Amino acid sequence: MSPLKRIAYFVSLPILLIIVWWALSFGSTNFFVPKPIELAQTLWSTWIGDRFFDDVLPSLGRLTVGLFFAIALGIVLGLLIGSTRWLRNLLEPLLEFFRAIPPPVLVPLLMLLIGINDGMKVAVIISGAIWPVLLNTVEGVRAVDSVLNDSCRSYGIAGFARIRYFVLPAVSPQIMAGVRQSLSIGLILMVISEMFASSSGLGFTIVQFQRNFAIPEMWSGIVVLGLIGLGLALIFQFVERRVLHWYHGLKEITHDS
Amino acid sequence: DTSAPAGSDALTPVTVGVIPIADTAPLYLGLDQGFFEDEGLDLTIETATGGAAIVPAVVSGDYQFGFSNLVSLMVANDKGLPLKVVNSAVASTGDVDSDFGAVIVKGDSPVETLADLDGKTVSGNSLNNIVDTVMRASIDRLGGDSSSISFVEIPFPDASAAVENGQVDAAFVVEPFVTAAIESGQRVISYGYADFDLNLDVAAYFSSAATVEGDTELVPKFQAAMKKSLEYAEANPDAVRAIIATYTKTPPEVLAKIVLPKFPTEFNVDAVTALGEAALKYGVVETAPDVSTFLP
Amino acid sequence: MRKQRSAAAGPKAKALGLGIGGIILFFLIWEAAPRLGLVSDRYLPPASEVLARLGQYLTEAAFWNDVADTMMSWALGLAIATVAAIVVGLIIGSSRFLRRATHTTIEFLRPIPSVALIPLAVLIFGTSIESTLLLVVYASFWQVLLQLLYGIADVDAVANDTAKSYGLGRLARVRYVIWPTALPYLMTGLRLAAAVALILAITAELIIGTPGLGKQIALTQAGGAISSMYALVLATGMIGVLINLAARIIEKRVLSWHPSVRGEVVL
Amino acid sequence: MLSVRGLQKIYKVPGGDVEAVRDLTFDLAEGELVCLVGPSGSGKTTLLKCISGLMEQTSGTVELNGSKVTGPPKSMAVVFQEYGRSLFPWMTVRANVELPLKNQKVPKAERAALVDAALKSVGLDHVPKSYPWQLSGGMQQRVAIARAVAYRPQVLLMDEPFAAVDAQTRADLEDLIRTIWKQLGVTILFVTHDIDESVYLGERVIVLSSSPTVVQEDLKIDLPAERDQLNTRALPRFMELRSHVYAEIQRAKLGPVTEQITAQRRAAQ
Amino acid sequence: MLSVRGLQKIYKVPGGDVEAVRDLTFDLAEGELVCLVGPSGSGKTTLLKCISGLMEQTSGTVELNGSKVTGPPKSMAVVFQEYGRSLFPWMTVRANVELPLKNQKVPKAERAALVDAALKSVGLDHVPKSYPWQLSGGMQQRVAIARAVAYRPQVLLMDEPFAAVDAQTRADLEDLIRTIWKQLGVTILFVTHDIDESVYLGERVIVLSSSPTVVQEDLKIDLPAERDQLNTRALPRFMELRSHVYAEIQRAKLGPVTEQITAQRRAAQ
Ligand SMILES: Nc1ncnc2c1ncn2[C@@H]1O[C@H](COP(=O)(O)OP(=O)(O)OP(=O)(O)O)[C@@H](O)[C@H]1O
Ligand SMILES: Nc1ncnc2c1ncn2[C@@H]1O[C@H](COP(=O)(O)OP(=O)(O)OP(=O)(O)O)[C@@H](O)[C@H]1O
Ligand SMILES: O=[N+]([O-])[O-]
Ligand SMILES: [Mg+2]
Ligand SMILES: [Mg+2]
Repeated sequence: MSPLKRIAYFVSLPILLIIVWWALSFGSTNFFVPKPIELAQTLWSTWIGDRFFDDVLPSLGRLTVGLFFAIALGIVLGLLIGSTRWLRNLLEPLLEFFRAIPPPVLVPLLMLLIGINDGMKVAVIISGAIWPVLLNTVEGVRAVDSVLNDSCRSYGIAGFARIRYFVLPAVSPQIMAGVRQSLSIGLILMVISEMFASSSGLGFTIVQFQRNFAIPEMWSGIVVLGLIGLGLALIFQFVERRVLHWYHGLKEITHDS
Repeated sequence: DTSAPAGSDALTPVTVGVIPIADTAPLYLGLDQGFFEDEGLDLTIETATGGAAIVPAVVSGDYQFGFSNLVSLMVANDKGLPLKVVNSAVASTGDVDSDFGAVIVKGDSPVETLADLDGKTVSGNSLNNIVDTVMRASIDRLGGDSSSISFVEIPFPDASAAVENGQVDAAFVVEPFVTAAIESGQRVISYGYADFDLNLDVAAYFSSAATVEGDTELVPKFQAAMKKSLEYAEANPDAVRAIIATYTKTPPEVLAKIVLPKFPTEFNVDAVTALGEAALKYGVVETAPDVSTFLP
Repeated sequence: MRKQRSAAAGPKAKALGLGIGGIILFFLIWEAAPRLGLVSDRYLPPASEVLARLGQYLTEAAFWNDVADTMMSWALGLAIATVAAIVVGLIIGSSRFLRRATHTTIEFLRPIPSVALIPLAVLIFGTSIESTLLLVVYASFWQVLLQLLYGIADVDAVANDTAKSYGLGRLARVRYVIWPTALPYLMTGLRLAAAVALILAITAELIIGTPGLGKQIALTQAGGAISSMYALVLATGMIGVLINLAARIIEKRVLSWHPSVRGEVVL
Repeated sequence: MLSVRGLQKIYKVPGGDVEAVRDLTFDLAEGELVCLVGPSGSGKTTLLKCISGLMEQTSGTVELNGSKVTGPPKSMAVVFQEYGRSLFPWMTVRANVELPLKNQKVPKAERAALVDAALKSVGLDHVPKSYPWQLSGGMQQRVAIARAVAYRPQVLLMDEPFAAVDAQTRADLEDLIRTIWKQLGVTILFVTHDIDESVYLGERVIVLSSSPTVVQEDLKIDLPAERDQLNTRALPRFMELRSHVYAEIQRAKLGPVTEQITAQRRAAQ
Repeated sequence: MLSVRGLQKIYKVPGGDVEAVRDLTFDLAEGELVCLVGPSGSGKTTLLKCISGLMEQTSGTVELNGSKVTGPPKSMAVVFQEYGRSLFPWMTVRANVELPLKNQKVPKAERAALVDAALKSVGLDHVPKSYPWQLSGGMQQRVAIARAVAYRPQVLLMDEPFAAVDAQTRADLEDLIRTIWKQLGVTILFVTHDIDESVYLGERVIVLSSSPTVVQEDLKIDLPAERDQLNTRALPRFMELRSHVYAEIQRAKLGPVTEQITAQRRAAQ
């Protein structure tokens, strides 16, 4: 696909939606409803400059660390739990228990146990972003192809080699689905982690704007979140195409988006 | 409610969004005592944890009135949000040795006064708001340097634990956490609101410009009922404690000991002016409110 | 037949036993932590105290009303999100054009935290259940949608060709080929979304103040009733466990043919 | 009825193109039964996919009843070489066979009769409630055949449909195909690696060269229309024909192999 | 070396049990090449899975070199009937063949030589960088064979390994197997549906009955050790033997069919 077409696909719908939004908000005087032009100006004036280095970058740093551990832990635990039935039976109710606890009550507990520091915020990110990877990995491991599994066993491919050459690649399509979910959930939890015991960060700033009725600024913060999400998705897509190229060939998926 | 008697259909339905804390006890008492009904108002009280839900609900007209701290209302006024302060709500006790809001430190902390906090970490429930504004003002008044302090946000319920674990050096908390902190061996170094002004209006009831203009009868009725409610509450602390027990989950043994705030019927204009100036000084607002138009 | 059934009940009972064992282990650690002074029991009461408080709650009608309110928002929100995500997912997923055209927008919208939408929700819907629903639906919609899109991409090329060659149209292929293939992914999406929906239902109640467990949690937090707060959190977690149990039962039924389920029965 | 003209298919793969089929031209008359043989990897499956409209050719045309094939035509059934993957694991054997009929809105009773007959004809009337993954390889393949048979197509494309069944079953299935062909007048293109089978079954045998593929030979099978496993295979003409096809395949395989390798090496660079 | 005693396998499925194999007893001496034939669904794959320790039998024992098989023994390679699913789609052809050797820590240079030789011997030296899903069915099957060959196992189990390749390739591969067998002294159990193939390849042919399965016949193939495609197949003794096996299979298929159906019906109730 030509680069031009690619760009067209990339921006068409967003532009269309912005126009619709602009038309709808044209006569609105509602304080809470943002307007595209105002928002664009605010976006620039609010986030370019000191705030980028003081709030956005540290948040992104924590997000990166949190996502890394969430994904790594999710995969490792997922492989263990997915391939060991007794472990799954032992841990599943417990994990499901923690999965259902809302971050606003989990955060004070983590604060108590970990303290008020970046570690706590990273833990909050992990506590939410791990689940899609973990669940997808567990389900993927449970569903590996039986003939492939037999091939491995009959050639004595066991232990780490089995994970490395068979299980991990076999589950990678599902892991990727989980990772993609984790990226945006991690971002959401980055915001939530900064709503407590914080004094800086992207999430903290957005909440400050919200509380202080700086509504266009608040929306601009949300746009920044969206843009970060988009950036993560692009990086992800790049990685996914390389990791899953065999899968896309096998499934006859043509990618050119 | 829906099963109201035939005669009550003359009542105007009115919803007030509040935070379920001791500060809003007069409203509950007024409902209980029929003060609102007397004014022709069919009062419904809705609760939320903060402004995130109450302010939009008032702006959209879903609620006619809301409860908020004064600095938040100053910020809203500063940002041009069409909110109107309609009634006083709660104020400090007038006693620097006993108030409903306090700065606490660990029992064995070397910190004795606000001035000792320089360079330390202090928490408040919400930054760039009333709590840190009054603390900064008092610290600087006492010769400390508030700009050397790093403030962090910790909700009131979690602040005492943070102090105990050494995660912060001091924390601003309100009742019932003041009593709980003292009981657990922590110390109060300042009753923050009273330290700022003996009779500081901390919060207020507000409405939206659209509601105020839409029904000119409504606000006076609400104000009349509120006046009776606040007076009743001020005169009957036992009734206040009793009613608090009905809408909060504070354990009864704690509730018996907490310090109740004052429930004034009029704003202390000087204190509000000073608060506005402090908010300006510490960058919370860009212009201090014009108290003559800001207050009702 | 009878023999078979009791043989099947063996591992099931064992699984249940292990699961309960895991939970008991957790409670023991929780009990020990404050008792050994690792954390102060004023901030984290021992498990026994919280369990006792929960036991008390279980006898109160008001508690069950709150549970019912929360579960109502949860079920409605999850149902709306799931149906919407399935419809949107099947439409987008089976068209390359739509997949490409919506990619940017979806990736932009997904990381927007539901909690940031609370003022907007209240502005539009007031503090009624619709506000809670909006948040629940917004958060859980993406989980189902994304899983479904990946599930649709998993359709076997030969199976799809087979369906095409026998004249199965787009709709028939969705029903007979795409849907069953995507179902395992969808089930995972549903399990993810079910927890997120519960979290958002409770968070929305907590912040907006609509009745339910979340509001009670907020009240106990604000009132310093720490054991009650943890008892409610415990209740939330247990609801999560029950939801997962239900999801697993559904999964056993609808995915009996799938290697993940059949692999567990055979051998 | 079916006309393939100058068909070419190049697979685009990262690292170079693979020309699977270079130039194929042949016709099938209505109601003909033609067998297609050719070396492994010569593009038989590729050709079938193009004919059935499942894959777009790089150049050339496929016409069915005078109109170009652009998508899978109705009234065509395909038995895929990858029989295992072509059965739906979430459906029972019966449901797999029934699905295309259901989709065609064939009335329930008629459907049931067709499915029963088809399953019986492939010797699988005892496992309708099993799932494909509970069956042996040969049984799975027979389910795929039953599905095609029950569908009563006008055109039937079969890609090595008997590869996984035993000799006796294979003979039975061969006779089944001839019977269906005669009774229903269906046009059949049958890919096989079994030379005897191609001669026994077909009215014509098309031999493909190895990749890049062209038609190497189009052989008329002048055996009597009534065939049976014992007598037909013993006919001297049968022997002649099979030897001829065998020689052709050997030629196909040996001939352009070097050309093929150099071509693919070129493509890979 | 390999001894199967009273082997029984019952598949437990919801809705009843399927007795795939009832009672199998036979032995393979070290370095023997035995072919296994039997009707579709008679349990050949099931048997191979039990021998290779991939599946637990319901009763009976499998012993390899005097010790019970409980898991997949080292030095045994299996070529699966479902060749398509037995290759790793995320690895190139070369990586697929190389993996078991890599896992055995065979030095790199030796590994490369083994892989090259194996790929060449199955005629796939031109596609090492392709992925399995870019190959035709027959090519995939040959990759699976190459993987087993490169592994140099002591025991080789092959489940219809030539089902998807053309006649000429098949003949070549048959000779390849005999060569390897003779050169390396490997013990081979070879499942096939091609009767000629079983006779041409094997030193013995074991014929299974249809399900529930027993050994119906264990036939010694008294053909000369040196075999070649043209002459051996023309021997009168070859003809005799193939007719014999054919008759046995026919008997196997016709014989207990009714019994089988009633048994499965019973099980299904
Ligand atoms: N998806 C693909 N990508 C790249 N090359 C492919 C693809 N599919 C097939 N080929 C190549 O096209 C050629 C023809 O393949 P095809 O499957 O049509 O052969 P075939 O005649 O059916 O062989 P067989 O008898 O072994 O089934 C082969 O060289 C194969 O490698
Ligand atoms: N997973 C399973 N569950 C239930 N039944 C099974 C399962 N696998 C095989 N069977 C049954 O066991 C019997 C033997 O199957 P098996 O695959 O061993 O046959 P086979 O001899 O290899 O046949 P083919 O020559 O067709 O490959 C069949 O009746 C089959 O239906
Ligand atoms: O969407 N969330 O706020 O979790
Ligand atoms: Mg093919
Ligand atoms: Mg088999």
